[in-house]
Formats: sequence, C-alpha cells, structure tokens
Amino acid sequence: MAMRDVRLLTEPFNPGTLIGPFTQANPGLGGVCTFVGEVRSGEGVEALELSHYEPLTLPGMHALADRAIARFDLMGLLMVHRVGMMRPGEPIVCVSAASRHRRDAIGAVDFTMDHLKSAAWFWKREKRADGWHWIEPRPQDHADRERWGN
Amino acid sequence: MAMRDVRLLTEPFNPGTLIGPFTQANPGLGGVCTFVGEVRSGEGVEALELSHYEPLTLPGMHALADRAIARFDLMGLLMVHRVGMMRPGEPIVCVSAASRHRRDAIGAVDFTMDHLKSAAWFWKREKRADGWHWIEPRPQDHADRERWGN
Amino acid sequence: MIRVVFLGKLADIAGTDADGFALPDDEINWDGLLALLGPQLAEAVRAETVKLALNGTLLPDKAALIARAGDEIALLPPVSGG
Amino acid sequence: MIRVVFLGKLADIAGTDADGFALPDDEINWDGLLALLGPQLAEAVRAETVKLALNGTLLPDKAALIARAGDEIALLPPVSGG
Repeated sequence: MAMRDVRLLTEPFNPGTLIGPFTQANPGLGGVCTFVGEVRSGEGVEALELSHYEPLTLPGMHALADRAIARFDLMGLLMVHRVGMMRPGEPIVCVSAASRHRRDAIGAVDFTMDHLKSAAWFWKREKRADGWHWIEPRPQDHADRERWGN
Repeated sequence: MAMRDVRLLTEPFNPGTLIGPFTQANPGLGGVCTFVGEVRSGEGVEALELSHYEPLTLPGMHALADRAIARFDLMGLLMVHRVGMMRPGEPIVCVSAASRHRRDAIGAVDFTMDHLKSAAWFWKREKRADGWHWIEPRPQDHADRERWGN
Repeated sequence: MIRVVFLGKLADIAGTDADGFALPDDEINWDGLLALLGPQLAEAVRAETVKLALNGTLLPDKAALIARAGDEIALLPPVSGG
Repeated sequence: MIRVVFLGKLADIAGTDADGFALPDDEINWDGLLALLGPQLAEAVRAETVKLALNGTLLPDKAALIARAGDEIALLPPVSGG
C-alpha cells in the first residue's frame, strides 16, 4: 500500500521540508523522483492567482493519486499544490514519488504532472502591468496527456 | 548556457543540501525535476561497492551532461554520483534538472538516468551473507536507453 | 435560495465569485437557471466547454440539471494551461 | 614497465586492482599483453564485451593495441546494471 500525502496549501511552502520527511519515511526505498514547479519570472508577470473549487479540486487530486498508484509500483506519492496569490519564484506545485525501481518513480511524476491541471480543476490568472489576465488551456496540455493513452 | 555541476563523491552526501542551492541559483526558473537513487535495503544486501576508472568515468558523465543539455532546454543540470563503499539507504546518485518548462526538466532527468550507468563506467558489487557478488548488466538497461532512439 | 459559484473568468462576468438566487419554483432546471443568470452570463455558460457541478458532483449533461433550494451549483470554465 | 588496471570482476581474477609488468620489448601488442597476463586472465579479457583503454582513451579495436613503457592499460568488463 503506497503512502499518500495530497494537500492544497494556501500559504508559501518550502519543498525541501516536504521531501526530506517523505524520503526519510521510506529508507532504502530505491529511488525518489521529485518535480517542483515555480511561478516563472521574467515574462512581465507580477503575480499569479490560482482559484479552485474545493468540492472538486481536492477529490480530483486524490483520484489522480489513485490512478498513479494503480499504474506505477510506488512506495509513496506526495502531491502538494498551492492555491491563492503567488509571486514569481514561489513554488506552486510539488510532486514526489518513491519506488523500489527508478522507472516507476520518474514515470509517476511525469504522469501526475501531465494530468494534474486537468484532474484538479485550477483556474489561473496572471497580473501584468495592464492588469489581470485569465490563462486559457493550451493544446500542448492535451498532447501531454495523450502520451499516456487516455 | 546551462549551469552544470558534475561530481563523483567518495563520501556520503545529503541530496537536500545539493538541491537547495541548485534551485536557489535559478529563481523563477519554471521547474526542477530531481531523482535521488538510494542503495536498496531488504534484499539481503549488507553493502554495495562502486568502483570506477577515473580517466573514463568523469569524462563519461560530462559527455552525458553535454548530450542532455543539447537535447533539452535546460537552465541547469546537476549530476552527482557516489563511488566507494555504501550501506543500504545511502544516496548513490542525484540528478537534477532546472528548466523553464516542465517537460524539459523531467525529460532530462529521465534521459540522464537511463544513460548514466552505461555512459559513466561504474562497476558494482554487493556484499551478501555469503560474500561479495558482482552485478551484471541487465537487458532492461539496454531497453531503457533504446527509448531515446540511440 | 440556491447558491451559484462562478469559477475562472465567469467570476469576472458575474462580478462575484458566488451569488444566491431566490427560486421562482420548488425546483429549477437548466433553462430556469439561464433565466436567473441573465443574458450575458447565460451566453457564457452555454458554451460546451463550461461544466456544471451540483453539490460538488459534475453533471454529465448540464442541460439535465434539476436543482432545489439549498443546492450549490458551480459553473466551471476550462481549467488553465501552462 | 606498463601499468595494467583491472576493473570489476577482472580484479578478482587478477587478485589485484592494478599491476605493473616489465616489457620484453620496446613495445607490446595485444598478443604480447595476453602472454604477460597469463592464461586465466587472457581468457577473461579476450571476451568481446571486455573493452580496453590506453592512457584513458578507449580503443575501438583492442586487438590493435600498441603500448610502450609508461603507458596505462585499463581492462574494462561490461558496466553493472541495476
């Protein structure tokens, strides 16, 4: 049974403080793959706001964790996402998978990241010099998910 | 030009102390993907020894870093490998890639891990209750590399 | 009263994240909801890409909506990319 | 003298990680190296999967080896999996 830690956070977080205990909980595990996404800077974005719909967003993340755990042979899966207002450079998402074999950990992180936005119901808007702009879906997101045959 | 940090370490290391500064060096970078491999436990292995041939091993790691940097759009690539005697649970390898876009970071870690053993000339032996045993190449390693078309 | 939650850019069109509406009858269907929302929001939420959740559960067909007093309806435009 | 480095299980067969050998001539070729190593090691390093590096550079064809005094030869079995 894979250990699971799925959270929505409304305040800034430090991925290192999540990954350390997550790794320590599974000593001798084989491998841990971690992806941390940050709010990009240098593109004129002053702030990013993520809104969510509580009754769908967290259950969507748990359903995605179920799929990743069913698909890959994992010892643990961590899935943490920020909501609310963020500044460039702040972590927005952290997904970490621990497994006995390398390919399962890397595959689970890749799979989870490809599906997280569609599974978890987030709406993003960016603040630029001329005000707030909603972010539309990208065709690339669909192509990324298609890689997994569903 | 991607920042590069390629090292062979003869003493135990803490991946968190490498990843923190690596991430801090690229604020607002988009994403960081990290894989940490540990010496597996629970399979009767008491110790693992990795030997290398200095004139080939480190140049092999740098050549692999060149290929990953050429293939993916990276801001930084960290590739650290232990050599010498290790105990179960100790980190053996840490590969971390920073990029503006998620797929480059995850792809670079996946690619690097698939090629690291063949590119970097490591020989492993395990100590079990009945003594030391050399680890042979696995057909799966070849299949993993074939995924990349080379 | 029903509560209607507007996500993403629908909140901009609505001018609020959520609003309460008095029901003209015991229950309300999709056309009744559109009438309550007014023409501008009705136009926006008719788009095929806008989904509807009733009390936290997505409806496979939002046009099949039947809501009663105390229910929460969420109107969900496509999630963001990037 | 040349120095020969044995990697992986070749070190077990040789009983050492590296050894120095006096050269019978100014230079030594592949067959001369096999003669110096003795029958058991010669058999092991003849395997197609064993590669040879001369002064840190892999030879495309180890049978084309020409080494001189002061050179370092490394004999490299396949790297480990796992």
